[in-house]
Amino acid sequence: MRCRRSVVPRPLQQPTSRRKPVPDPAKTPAVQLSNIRKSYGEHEVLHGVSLTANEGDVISILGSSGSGKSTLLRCINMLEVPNAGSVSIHGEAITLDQKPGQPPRARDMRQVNRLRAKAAMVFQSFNLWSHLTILENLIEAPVYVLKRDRKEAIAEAEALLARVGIAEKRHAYPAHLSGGQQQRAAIARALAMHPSVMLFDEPTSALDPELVGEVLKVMRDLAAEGRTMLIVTHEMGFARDVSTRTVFLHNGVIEEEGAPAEVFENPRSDRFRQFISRDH
Amino acid sequence: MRCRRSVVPRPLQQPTSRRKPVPDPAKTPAVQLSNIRKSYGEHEVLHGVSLTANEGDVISILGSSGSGKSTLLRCINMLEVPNAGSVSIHGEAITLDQKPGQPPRARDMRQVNRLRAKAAMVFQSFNLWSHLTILENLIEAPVYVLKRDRKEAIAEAEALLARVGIAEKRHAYPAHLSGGQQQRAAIARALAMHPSVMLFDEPTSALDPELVGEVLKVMRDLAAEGRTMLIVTHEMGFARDVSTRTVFLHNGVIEEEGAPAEVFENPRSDRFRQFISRDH
Amino acid sequence: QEKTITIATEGAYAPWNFTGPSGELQGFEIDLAKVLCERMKVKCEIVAQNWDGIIPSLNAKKYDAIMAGMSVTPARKEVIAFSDPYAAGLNAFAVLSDGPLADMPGTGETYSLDSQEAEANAKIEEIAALLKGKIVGVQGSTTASSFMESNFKDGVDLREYKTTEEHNLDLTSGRLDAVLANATVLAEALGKPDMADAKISGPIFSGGVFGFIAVGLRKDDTELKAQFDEAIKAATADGTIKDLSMKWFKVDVSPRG
Amino acid sequence: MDYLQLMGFGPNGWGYGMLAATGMTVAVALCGYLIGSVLGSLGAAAAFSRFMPLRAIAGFYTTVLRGIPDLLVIYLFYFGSSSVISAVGALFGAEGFVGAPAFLTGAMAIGVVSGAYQMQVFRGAVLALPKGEIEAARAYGMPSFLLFRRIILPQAARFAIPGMGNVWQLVLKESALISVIGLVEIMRQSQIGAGSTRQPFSFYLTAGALYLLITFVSGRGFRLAERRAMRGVRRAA
Amino acid sequence: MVIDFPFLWESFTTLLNGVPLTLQLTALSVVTGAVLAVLLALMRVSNRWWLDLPAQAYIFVFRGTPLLVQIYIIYYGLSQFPELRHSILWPFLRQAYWCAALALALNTAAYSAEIIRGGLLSVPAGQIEAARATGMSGFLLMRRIIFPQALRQMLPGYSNEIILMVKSTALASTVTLMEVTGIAAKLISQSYRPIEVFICAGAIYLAINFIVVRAFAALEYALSPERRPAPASTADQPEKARA
Ligand SMILES: Nc1ncnc2c1ncn2[C@@H]1O[C@H](COP(=O)(O)OP(=O)(O)OP(=O)(O)O)[C@@H](O)[C@H]1O
Ligand SMILES: Nc1ncnc2c1ncn2[C@@H]1O[C@H](COP(=O)(O)OP(=O)(O)OP(=O)(O)O)[C@@H](O)[C@H]1O
Ligand SMILES: [Mg+2]
Ligand SMILES: [Mg+2]
Repeated sequence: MRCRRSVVPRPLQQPTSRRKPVPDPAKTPAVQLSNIRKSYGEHEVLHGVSLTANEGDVISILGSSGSGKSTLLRCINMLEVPNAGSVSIHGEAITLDQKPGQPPRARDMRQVNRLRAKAAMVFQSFNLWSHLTILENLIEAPVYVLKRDRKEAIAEAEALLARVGIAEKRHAYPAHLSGGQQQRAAIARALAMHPSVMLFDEPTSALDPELVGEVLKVMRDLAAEGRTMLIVTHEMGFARDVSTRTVFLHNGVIEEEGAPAEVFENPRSDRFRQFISRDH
Repeated sequence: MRCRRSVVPRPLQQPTSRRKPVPDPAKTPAVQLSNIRKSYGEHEVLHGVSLTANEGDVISILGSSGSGKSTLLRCINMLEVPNAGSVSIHGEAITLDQKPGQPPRARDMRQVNRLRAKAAMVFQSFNLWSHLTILENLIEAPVYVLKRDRKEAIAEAEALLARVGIAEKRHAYPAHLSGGQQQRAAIARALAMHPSVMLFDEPTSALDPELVGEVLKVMRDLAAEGRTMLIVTHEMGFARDVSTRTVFLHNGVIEEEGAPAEVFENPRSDRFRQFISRDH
Repeated sequence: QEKTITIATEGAYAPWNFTGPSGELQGFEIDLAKVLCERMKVKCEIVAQNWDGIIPSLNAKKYDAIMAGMSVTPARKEVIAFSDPYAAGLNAFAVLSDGPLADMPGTGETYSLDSQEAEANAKIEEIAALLKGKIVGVQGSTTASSFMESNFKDGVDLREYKTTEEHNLDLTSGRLDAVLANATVLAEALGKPDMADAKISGPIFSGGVFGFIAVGLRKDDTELKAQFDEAIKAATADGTIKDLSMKWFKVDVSPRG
Repeated sequence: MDYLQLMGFGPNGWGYGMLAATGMTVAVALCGYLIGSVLGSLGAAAAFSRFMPLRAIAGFYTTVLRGIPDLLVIYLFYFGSSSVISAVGALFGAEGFVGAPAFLTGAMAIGVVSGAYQMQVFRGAVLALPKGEIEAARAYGMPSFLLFRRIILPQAARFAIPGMGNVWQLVLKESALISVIGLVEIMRQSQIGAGSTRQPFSFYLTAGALYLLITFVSGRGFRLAERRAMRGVRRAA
Repeated sequence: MVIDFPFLWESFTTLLNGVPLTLQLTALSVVTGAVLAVLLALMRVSNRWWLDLPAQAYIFVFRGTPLLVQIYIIYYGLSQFPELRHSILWPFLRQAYWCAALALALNTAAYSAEIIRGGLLSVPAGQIEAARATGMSGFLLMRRIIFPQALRQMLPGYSNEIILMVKSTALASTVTLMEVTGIAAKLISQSYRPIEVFICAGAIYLAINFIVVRAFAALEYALSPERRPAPASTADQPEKARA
């Protein structure tokens, strides 16, 4: 087994942004990506991205449309298997098999599934299960993956639905919900997993300003509880005020990374300066 | 035929918002909704909405999630047939047949299709045709519905794609695009119809601030050309700066309506005041 | 006066009527049809037709006559007419050579159910005792199946097959203890290596339900029937049918009585 | 006679006969299938129509024609059409058998039956379409037929092609039934051969092989069509 | 044509005797065939060539050859081998009933497998990914997310297949089984009135298949609540203002 260890991340050897905080060696990082590359066909979308999220970090990922933000998030839970690089969650590296001439794949799907259950994701396009009601969507994974008690899961799901304001829709099917209601259901579905790591892909895109405020409050609470979050967002306010670190992705590379106060005040990259200046 | 005239709108007899501008009788309004009601099953979503958009009006429709904004937009082009009330486009009323005990339906689908071709819609969930490439998506309706010349349609589509910044994706299928790219394609698809009325359902939800700015600029240009637009949006800035009128929908009724300067400065409805105060 | 008539046959019932590799029809009935047509002074066209549709198609006037080893039965007489017979229906049992039925009484003899009724019935009774509890195969809706049904109603497990090859296969596989079929067809089949283990056992029966084989005609076509009757009578009388029978069956099936 | 000689193309070989029968099977099946496609898509369109009578007719068609034995349909078509045509012919003094050509009748009968099955396949496929994309087409003013042709049909093809493959197989096998109306296709030819040579296995195995050959060739076609129809579809890993 | 009602009635009652056998053969083959079909479909979508290839070959052969030939070979063909006649399978294969049921089941498995595969492929990728992202995989993912959705999609096609099986049992008459068509053939040979007898048989098959069609329509309706318009709002509390 030793000889295969080479796929384990060596983040310090990677060329990373200069401002990247040196990780506290005593703490294992919650999520560690090193030198991730991902191509679709001939088209390389991520050109070697390295990123470390410590426990309790709230990382906002900014970037223009098509820069690879969703792809990066999907690489973390192996919905897309990176063509190169490594991912580890809570210090556990996902071992990838790379046969020559073939795309790499995860060696041990049991391991991947175990880690996925810890890292809940909210999809950009929601992806609610269309054959289940909203309540059933929320209890599905807790009951069948985490083997939680059904009654408890229902009680908790109802509380979550009330929290995001769609309790009265609990017996409706996703197709009968408005866009914003679907998005809230998707957020609640992720929260129902009690994940230690959360991956949010533009979780407030379909919400009105009032609701945006409320969802961001929920996230702040979660951050206070010490959950690790990676959030793709276009809400500059949120990135600035809530996140512990901001990452700016451009054309598949990290152009800017650091504490929000720092990067927003004093951006090093021209591209990022331009990006935030357009925030009208 | 005379006897059926009763379904033709009588907007002045409807209880409408006090600030509603009295329509100039010389101009036919581009879109006129009167007393629209819409239920799904027992659940009434729109409780009698009346709205007049004159040619060149840019109406921003605000409202919290689930308040019925998308439903209202979908009633205009008869994707949802209202249970009561009437819709007319460019002065032409859509005749509805109401048999007792049955949901109403449009009497003449040819009329509906003709009017739909004039009122292009951008969907909240994009709804790009998945079996066509982006370019094909753009030329589909112009070529087959409007019977435009294919070559010209292609040339124009390419220009539009360049304008929204996804020219290099023109031969990709929608499933291979990022969320923001899909949204831009959907906007371009609507523009390719040269519609005289545009129905936009949260057209910038998946875009980054930079692109939001650009799309809003496109809309400003269109407004300057005199196109009529109804835009569901959460962008308060846009509502305030670009639209000629702002409508605030709450629980299926129009709570506030008027020139943006007026309503934002001096909201009459408490609910609207509260709604805009949360804009962080 | 070159009138043309069309005659249908099955084309899959060797040696009565069958098809050669290149599609040409052959067999006893084909030769006979040519002889009869010559005597009737008509031009004949012989076509092949699937057995299931053979009678309906006659009545739909797709052709004018059937010569397909078809026995005269009361049920058929309800829907079509028959000419005078041109052959007698000889039937026999075939069994496995090493089975318990290998030597049923009367092997090698021929009994007519009409002229030798008493002897025939005695043999039938002896055979019925032997067949008790046995499984016997016949081709469905043939004279063989009606013979089995009227004489061996109880005690025998009767199975009906679509074709004679099929019951022959089940005889050799051991699913059947005996089959009853047209003796000429059995003789042909027993000559093939696949059926080396089987043989004819018990007497050959003729007459009675086995009756005769004749040309099937539409009921309203009395003129054609008269022509066929005359031609068949003449061919029987001058031995033409007997010659053809010996050529194709090695036995004489020409109608007697 | 050994197998190769029996099925060969020599003077005693049945090769040409079997080949001709194969041609007949393919021809009848293909015509029937195409007729069925037309009827099936019309039926499916009717099933989704706004007009109640059309829906009822479509429902009746698919239930009855799938429900009754195919042989009955063939009989009814063949003898039914011939008695009608004969009756009409008799009025004009024609005598004897005046029937629709057997090939045409067979293809029509198979077409009518397979149309009932294809209608179900199309219906299922249409139900699986993403609702939003159809709405988008409506919103752009596409009238029903254009919508059907440009959006529904190409998308439904994705879900329909496996089922359409099944129906094609069905039609191939069903073509064997037309032997009752006098056409010589693979199964009838095998039966003739089996009865004439008393070698049923040689013929039925050959028949099986010939059907496999047709399946193999048409299977390539369906595979290609499926690949084409699946353009633009993202598959979860 | 004058309609002979007594004859029709007599044929009809005689044909009814064949219904139990027709139903038994259908039920037996559909149930066993479905189990086999699910396995085959899973092999087909497994993305593993050593599972996919055998399944493809199976489907190719059983879909590609006529059922009649399959019954013929299983019933008449296998019995030509003395080895088989002396094996423990012979008590089963000796009987036409089991041979017919076996052939029907093997045949429907091949067709159903393709129908099921089509259903599995129609599940939207996004929903599968959402399930994977929560840690679901393999059998659980199949059972909870993919299969329930695939089921709705394949029901119309599968109802086709069951109707076909009801009708295919007719071929059992080639191996001496007297189900509805076997009896019909016999009646025809006694009466030479194929149209009348077939109309009676047709009525029986139509009745059976009508029940099948209705049952599937009901099942489709029951399984697709999300395709229906929304039920009355189940709100037991009025829509709360979120303020
Ligand atoms: N097809 C449907 N069946 C039943 N109820 C529906 C359906 N579509 C929408 N609704 C309900 O109607 C209400 C209004 O929905 P609508 O989509 O118009 O909201 P919206 O204002 O666009 O919200 P959002 O900002 O979240 O998109 C919601 O409560 C929703 O649950
Ligand atoms: N399945 C796919 N096949 C091919 N190309 C893809 C696929 N998915 C994404 N891409 C391409 O990869 C690039 C990055 O996509 P991604 O979805 O990660 O962007 P994003 O940063 O999330 O953008 P947005 O803000 O618009 O959602 C885009 O150019 C997109 O076209
Ligand atoms: Mg994205
Ligand atoms: Mg909406």
